[in-house]
Amino acid sequence: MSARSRDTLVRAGAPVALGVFVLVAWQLIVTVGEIDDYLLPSPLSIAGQVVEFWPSLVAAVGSTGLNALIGLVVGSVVGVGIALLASLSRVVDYLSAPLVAGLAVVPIVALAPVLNTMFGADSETGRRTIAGLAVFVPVFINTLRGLRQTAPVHRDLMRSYAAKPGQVVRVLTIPAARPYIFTGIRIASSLAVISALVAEYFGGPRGGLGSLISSSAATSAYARAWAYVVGGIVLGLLFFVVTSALERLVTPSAAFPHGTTDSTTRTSSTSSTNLSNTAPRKELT
Amino acid sequence: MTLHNPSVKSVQTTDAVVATGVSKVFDAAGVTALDGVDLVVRAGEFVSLIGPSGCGKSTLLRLIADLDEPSGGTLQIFGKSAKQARIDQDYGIAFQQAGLLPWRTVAANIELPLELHGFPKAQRADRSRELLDLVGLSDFGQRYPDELSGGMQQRIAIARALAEKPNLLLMDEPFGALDEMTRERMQTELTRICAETGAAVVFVTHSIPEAVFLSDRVVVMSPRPGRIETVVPMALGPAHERGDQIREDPTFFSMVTAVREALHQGAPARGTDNR
Amino acid sequence: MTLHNPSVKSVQTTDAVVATGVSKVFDAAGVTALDGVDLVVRAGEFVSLIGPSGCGKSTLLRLIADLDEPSGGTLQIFGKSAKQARIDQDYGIAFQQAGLLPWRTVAANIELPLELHGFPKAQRADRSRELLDLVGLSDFGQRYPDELSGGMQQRIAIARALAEKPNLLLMDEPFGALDEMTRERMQTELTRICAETGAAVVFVTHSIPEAVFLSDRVVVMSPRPGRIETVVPMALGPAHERGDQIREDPTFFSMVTAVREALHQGAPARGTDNR
Amino acid sequence: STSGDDSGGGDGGSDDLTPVSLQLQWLPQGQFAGYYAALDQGFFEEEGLDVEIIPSGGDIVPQDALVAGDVDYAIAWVPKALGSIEAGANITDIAQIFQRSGTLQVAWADSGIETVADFEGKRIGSWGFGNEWEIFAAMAAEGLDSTSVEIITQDFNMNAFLEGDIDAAQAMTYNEYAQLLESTDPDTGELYQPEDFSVIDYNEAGGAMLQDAIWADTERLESDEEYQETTVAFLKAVIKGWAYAASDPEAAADITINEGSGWGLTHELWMVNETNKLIWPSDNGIGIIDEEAWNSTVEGALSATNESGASLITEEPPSTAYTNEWIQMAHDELEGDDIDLTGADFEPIEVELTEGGE
Amino acid sequence: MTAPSALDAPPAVRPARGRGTSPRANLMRIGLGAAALLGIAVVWELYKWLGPSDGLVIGEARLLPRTSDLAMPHIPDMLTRLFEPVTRADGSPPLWLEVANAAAVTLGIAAVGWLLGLIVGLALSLVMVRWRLAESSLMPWIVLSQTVPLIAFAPVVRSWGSRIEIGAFEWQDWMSVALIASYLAFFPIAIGALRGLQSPTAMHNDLMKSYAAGWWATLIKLRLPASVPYLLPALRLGAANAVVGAIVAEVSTGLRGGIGRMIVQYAGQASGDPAKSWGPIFGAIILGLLAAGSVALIGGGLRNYRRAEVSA
Ligand SMILES: Nc1ncnc2c1ncn2[C@@H]1O[C@H](COP(=O)(O)OP(=O)(O)OP(=O)(O)O)[C@@H](O)[C@H]1O
Ligand SMILES: Nc1ncnc2c1ncn2[C@@H]1O[C@H](COP(=O)(O)OP(=O)(O)OP(=O)(O)O)[C@@H](O)[C@H]1O
Ligand SMILES: [Mg+2]
Ligand SMILES: [Mg+2]
Repeated sequence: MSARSRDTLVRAGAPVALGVFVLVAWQLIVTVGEIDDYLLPSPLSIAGQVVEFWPSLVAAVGSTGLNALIGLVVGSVVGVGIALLASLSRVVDYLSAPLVAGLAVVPIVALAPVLNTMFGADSETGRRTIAGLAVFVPVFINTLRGLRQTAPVHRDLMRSYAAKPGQVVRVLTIPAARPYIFTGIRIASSLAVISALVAEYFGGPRGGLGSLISSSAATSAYARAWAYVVGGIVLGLLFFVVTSALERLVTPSAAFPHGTTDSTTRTSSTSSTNLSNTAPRKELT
Repeated sequence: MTLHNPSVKSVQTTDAVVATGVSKVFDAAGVTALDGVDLVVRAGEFVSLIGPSGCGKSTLLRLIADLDEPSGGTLQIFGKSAKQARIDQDYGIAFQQAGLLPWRTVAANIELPLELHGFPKAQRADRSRELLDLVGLSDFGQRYPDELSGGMQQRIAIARALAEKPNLLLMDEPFGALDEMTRERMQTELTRICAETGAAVVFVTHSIPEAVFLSDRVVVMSPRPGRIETVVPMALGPAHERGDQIREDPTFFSMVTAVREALHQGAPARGTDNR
Repeated sequence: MTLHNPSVKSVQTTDAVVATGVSKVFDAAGVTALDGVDLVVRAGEFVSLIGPSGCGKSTLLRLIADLDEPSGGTLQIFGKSAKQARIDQDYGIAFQQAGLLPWRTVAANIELPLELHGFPKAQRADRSRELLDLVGLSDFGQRYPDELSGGMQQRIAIARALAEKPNLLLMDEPFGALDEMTRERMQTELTRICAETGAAVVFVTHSIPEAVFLSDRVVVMSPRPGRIETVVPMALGPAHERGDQIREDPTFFSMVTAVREALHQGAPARGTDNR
Repeated sequence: STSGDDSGGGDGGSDDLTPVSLQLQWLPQGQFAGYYAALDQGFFEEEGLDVEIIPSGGDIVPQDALVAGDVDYAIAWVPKALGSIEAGANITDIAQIFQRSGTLQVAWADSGIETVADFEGKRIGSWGFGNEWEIFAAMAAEGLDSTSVEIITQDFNMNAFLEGDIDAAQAMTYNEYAQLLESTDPDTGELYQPEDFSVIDYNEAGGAMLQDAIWADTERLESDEEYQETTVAFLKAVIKGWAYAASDPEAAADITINEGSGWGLTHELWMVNETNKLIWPSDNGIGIIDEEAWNSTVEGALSATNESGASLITEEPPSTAYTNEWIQMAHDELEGDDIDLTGADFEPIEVELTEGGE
Repeated sequence: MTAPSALDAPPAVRPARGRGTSPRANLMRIGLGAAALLGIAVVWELYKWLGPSDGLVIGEARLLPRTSDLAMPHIPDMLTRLFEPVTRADGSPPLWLEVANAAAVTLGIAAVGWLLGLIVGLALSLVMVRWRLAESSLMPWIVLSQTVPLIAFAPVVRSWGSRIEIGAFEWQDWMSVALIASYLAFFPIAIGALRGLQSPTAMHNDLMKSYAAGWWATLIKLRLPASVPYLLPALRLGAANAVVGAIVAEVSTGLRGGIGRMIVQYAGQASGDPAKSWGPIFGAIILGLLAAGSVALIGGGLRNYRRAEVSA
């Protein structure tokens, strides 16, 4: 047991230790090297700016965060919806496949200027559309993959129960796809934040993180720019952590970990029947 | 809605399965999996299908279950079409993989077919308790499948197949993934369960001792195109009286030998088939 | 570098495996997998390990192969430490899954260990041709594993294990994933190969008939903590003389019974272990 | 100057030229016609300089490029540079090319926005990237809080204004204002006319700040004699360039178009002409920094706060922030030549705008 | 801004034999793909025709776009604009040529960024495979790195880079752009390579151990080949990310000649020439497809390493 808890301690502690080390080294380099804030702001002066501009930082995080959130929600809903249609109809599948494949490799931010004109520069809709498009791709791809995860044995079972199509979707397809859907949303979460933020560079209402970063940098107020960057990082992290938690919640093997190696929990070595592991295990966590 | 309508299901005078000249061609692959199969499984009878890999055992079972459609011949399940029998839930089915839904508790897995067919909650709970007792896993109803061993999962799958008290049980290598000792234990248990429910069973297996131990008749199939080679009748006495000691009985060994020989007759000479 | 140095490897006077009081505790899980295991496998001898799932068969095999380290006791492979034996490539190993590398041709898979140990190309090609002959797959050298059936893949895995002419073959349920008929054929083939190479074999299996058919001695293990329960000596005559007909021989059945009983003695009463 | 002798040597002369780089603050266009004209007409070469003009755009900060040592001189607006100086940049304004601010705030004629005071509660466009400070300074002068308006980032086109997303758009006289006049009024099918708009000129409304200036590295100016010489030579060539642009705007527009300006012909000509108006006439002489204008720029920068509560600068800039020393030397050296340093006779031309500026 | 989604699940298994691979199915696939593009164009024009001219505004938010020619030029206009000269100046090349040139510049920079990302990503994944501690300490930061808005870095990278001058080597501005492109590209590659390098089963690792093969031998004979099916989609995503990174970095460092600059520049002229600003956008789209497509070609050469995808 102690070995196990030591292991988790190392896993959680190592990144924190690395982070602290980098921060301290950064501060030392700036302090000892007497590097001007102008060239490289130190962590402490960035922290000072965070404190000084706290209200506007919070407002900016709120504004960019709202855009990202709306993009995430709308993009996810649309992504799941179209994926559902594509899993049910081969025509929809074939129609959407090339578009999504294209969308996946196309620089969506390039659309920012024209979207701003289309939706109006006083409107956040253009940015939200960018975020939504960026979110749509991974959610769609993962959902579709998830919807195709139903094992043949389960499909046979449903048929043997003479289950109606609606019942199959409710009882089998959606639950099997759920971990995949949330994996897609988790991946999309940081994309939503970055896209919403980058889109601010191409116009629209001010007050978000992106526009404040650029206007701070324009007068060489780099420590302040970094303070807003920190806001962006925190926002991205927040999205990531929340969506990761959601993902864990719906992934069966994570919800019910093999806490023990007690004989009752271990399947025989010849058995490959343990289907619970069909849920995707993530590389990112 | 009641779980069991004796007037319809219990009094079975017709045969469980009647296959006449059944054949199956997989067009896309150009494979003739079954060719002119005739088979009758009487009500309450335990019939095993045995044969080399790819001879069409699973295909035949899937045709009976109406999971696939035959290319030729006719199939009657309790005197109805296979499709009707499926819709009426005349059979229960179990596969090599237990195929439990990992996001449902064990009890909810057993109740799944009942839920799909609209049985009220209380009745479902009763039935799953009953079935958990039957397979000896009463304490595990609220666990999740991945907390169970392979053998336990397979017992749950059998319980699920029995949920609607079918008069026909279709099983495709249900013990194939278990280790030998667990397997023997499961076999003994299955004979007991069959004796209790009185259901007919069509059982696919690769193991000769298993087929011999369980069956009233063993159907030996030959490969490509799948045909019934021989039917070897067993004589180990009534199912519920078969105990572990039978496995050491000379009759048992002689039947094993009989099936082995039937099997090897149909099999091609060593070396030509490289599987 | 030559493939085979007769002065070193062929004249084996020492025992292949000598385990004395070997035990293994998995600290992290707090599981005692093996406890005080004593076992001697003589050169050229075929020994099977059988026992219920989780009794430590694979663990013991892995200790012999130096894939894990024992927590207590000593292990000697041909008089050396397990580690030295591994480095000297004194053994070949095969698992339940063939574990061929899918991106290599069959021949390249067989040659993998030789390649790793720096044998020249021509010699590697000769040896793989030889081994493909031995396992009866001469025509398949340039194919890729996914073009082969499960049984053929397993034969390639055995050929690979034999690549460096080891005097000891370690096999962990190598036929576990094959169907019964293929399995019997593979068993016959393995006895022939063993007779030809004269290697000692430690063979893990779940199947009693398989253990009986193949072995000179069957080691029956008991679970938790894994111990050697009984050692049942077999007497089916020299390996290369064993044919399929032996499987229908009364001696065969009596030995199956003997192993079954040894196994059930060690196993807990039905119902307490729910596997 | 000795440059005449050098270039007389023939083709091999370029080896003797001093390499100089100049960082612009935007893409090549008529706004920078004087520099490109100096390059094209060989004025730099005459002064012994081999000049590379580096365009910019986006959020590149010219004064940062200067501080980083990427370039020798940079063109930047004074307020932005003041911010950089307070952040630690050690740079000096050595020539104030634009004597006036070219920034307008344009609203529709019927919008009721006539003065900065009318901004309150309106959607006010700005490009961001530090171009917003004049607005805040003008509002501060009116006693308006920066939070009393909604600031919207404009694209570098006038679509947002034309589509009605913003009530008053920021526009440079030489560029965006022309874009409006090049657009078709959908109601009439004709081009928009000046009377369709209500134009607020920050020079009149207050808040105007000094714009395009040439910045040099303070430290090098103090200690590096070669740099000092180069600076004077450079300024001389620039003066000649701008004089050329004033005298022949058509030719200057052709030069910038050839240098990669993406604008149409009439738009480019308009831009050169309007830029000339910001430079000429120059009462003290081109490039001389007017102390009063400087002080009012500093005052505006001190008083303005943006919507996040940040102000451009919090204290007076150091005395090194500007100097007339070098531009004066350039003037002195050019005295004998036939160049009008004040542009007393300057007459802008009339440019007829066409649809799309083509 | 593309997704590392393909990395999250094991490599896609090709459709089962006998389904969807027949020539007819392929034809249908291509046909419907083209139909999808056409469909978008039709929806665009239909909406432009029928939609409310000021879009759909509910409360504060405009939910549907405006239909004016300024906001939504006709698709034929966008296409014909491609073949008209960039400006009215004499000898001005057609727009498409200008766009193609810019795209080529960006593609070159993105390719360098991709290569750099490949090197860094592979190096990181190797370190993480080698040392577990490295994995647990680096992984969260690698994930975190992608939540950092890279634009914030662009001016910094540029100004730092300009200080680098080693002998004859002098830092060029395009290198800053390539560096930022690699910042986006390395992520999917590092993740994909790590998953791929860790994909060999315990049995394969045991096998290599039984051959007394060292870490490097195991890497070369087992881990690297096994990682191919994971690496290929990762490389494709890396390429797409490199393109995005290059475009965004061009905008924010002000590098000229590439498509990013062109997007901003033409957007500035959109009031007078709305169709023109779509030119570089089409260019960017083609660029993304081209980059991902050329990486897909690499996959063709590594077919044998992807057999597991078929047979698994
Ligand atoms: N869906 C299918 N499409 C094409 N061919 C199929 C399909 N299902 C089965 N076959 C073919 O039909 C034949 C019989 O298959 P089947 O699965 O019934 O054999 P089996 O006796 O159950 O074998 P095993 O013992 O390996 O389970 C095989 O040759 C197989 O390749
Ligand atoms: N790496 C490990 N960490 C912790 N416990 C382990 C490990 N490997 C095996 N065990 C435990 O050791 C015991 C013996 O395992 P082992 O795999 O040797 O059994 P086995 O006899 O091979 O079983 P099977 O027949 O299922 O293959 C089991 O209880 C198992 O849980
Ligand atoms: Mg089958
Ligand atoms: Mg084992």
